[in-house]
Amino acid sequence: MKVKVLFFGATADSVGEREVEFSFDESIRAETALEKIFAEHPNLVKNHDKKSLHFSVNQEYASGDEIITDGDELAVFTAVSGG
Amino acid sequence: MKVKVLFFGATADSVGEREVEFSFDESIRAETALEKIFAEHPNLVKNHDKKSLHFSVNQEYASGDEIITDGDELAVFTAVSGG
Amino acid sequence: MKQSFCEITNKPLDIGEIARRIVLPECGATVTLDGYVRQFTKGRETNYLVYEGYEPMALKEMEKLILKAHEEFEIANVGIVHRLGKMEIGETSVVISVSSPHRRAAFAACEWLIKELKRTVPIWKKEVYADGETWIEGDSQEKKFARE
Amino acid sequence: MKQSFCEITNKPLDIGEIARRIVLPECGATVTLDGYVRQFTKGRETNYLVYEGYEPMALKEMEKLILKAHEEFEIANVGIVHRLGKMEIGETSVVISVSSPHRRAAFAACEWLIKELKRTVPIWKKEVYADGETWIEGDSQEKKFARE
Repeated sequence: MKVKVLFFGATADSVGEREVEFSFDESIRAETALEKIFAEHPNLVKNHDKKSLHFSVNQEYASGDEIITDGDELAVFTAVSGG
Repeated sequence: MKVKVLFFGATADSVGEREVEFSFDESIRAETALEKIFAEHPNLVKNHDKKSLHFSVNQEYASGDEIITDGDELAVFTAVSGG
Repeated sequence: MKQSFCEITNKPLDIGEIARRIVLPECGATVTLDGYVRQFTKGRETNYLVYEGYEPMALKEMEKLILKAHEEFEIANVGIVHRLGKMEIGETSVVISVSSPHRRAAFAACEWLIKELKRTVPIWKKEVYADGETWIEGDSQEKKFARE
Repeated sequence: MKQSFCEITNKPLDIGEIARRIVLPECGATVTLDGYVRQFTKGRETNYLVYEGYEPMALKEMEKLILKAHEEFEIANVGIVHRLGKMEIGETSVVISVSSPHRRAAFAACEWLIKELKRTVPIWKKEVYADGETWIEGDSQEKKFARE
């Protein structure tokens, strides 16, 4: 199964891409997916404190317990600074 | 000596004029001037609670202790309701 | 402070124009109060309002409020414009804009200014209904001429 | 509520137009926050800002804020518009307008909305200086992905 992972602002700069595709063999927990993303893009954890990164699944802030399935849209970003 | 007395809104309606001229023989306290104005325009105290009326001397809220002299501009009005 | 202003006019108010006039490079936020004619007050329908003011004294009192706001709050500029005359439902009677480096002071100052304006600035409002009209009396006792 | 709205745009914002769009006959006051680009932040001079957003999620989060504001405050309508892209000093990045029958609720709701928007809506700001640039990181920890 394939999911889309989006990066914005500082995380897009760290990854060097705004959007990547990820494949998993079977449905996994969001937290596990995030660790796979970190492994694939080590600059994310090199440039950012892991604990400071935010994560969304299908445009909702994620707790980590969500189950990721085919076609989901994930995003990894720093604390928001709009306004 | 002559002073100008202005009325606005409800007090102008009570007096039937927006501006009247008043003459005094000598300088007097604002409070005394106000009582003379009330005597001349009894509708002011008939239509309004005396205590609810506000009074200004030369475009400043008056305490009553001001000395009124020739050419001063007085005004009598109800509690303001702008905004 | 140097771009602060107060005005009285008979013309319709342009709130965007007033709000943007007080923007300075050192500011980051402007808070604006737009006060306008409400159709219903305590269940009674208003057709339109008429505002009357003691203009020179009203301007003096507004200037005092602006000076005091600059003393009490960390703000950059204040713009106050009050319209007088006849106003229909929804038309703006007063605009108060406050700019500041940070928004908190602007919110606090703007709220304080409208409260004080309603208490001290000599302007009166007449509500005109289908079957009559009333000059509204404010509930301020504080500026009352001191007797007895 | 029925005239509440949120939008994201790349175009300059017209704060008067946004503020007046939410006026209803039962209202008497609209409070508007105009947030714009400040020249100096902590003593450092900014040349311009670039805002980037996760647009569909940002709109969802703004809608949540509007719903919550209607639950928490006695207000009539809310309008929120955030601009994205490059903005010069003094240009407006965000406008939040709240209308209500009485002004107190509008002040409280507007201040709450901007605080929450800065905490939850996925938009980021890059400050561009003469000698470099930085993506600004918010200080919100509350929405952090829960790990360990």
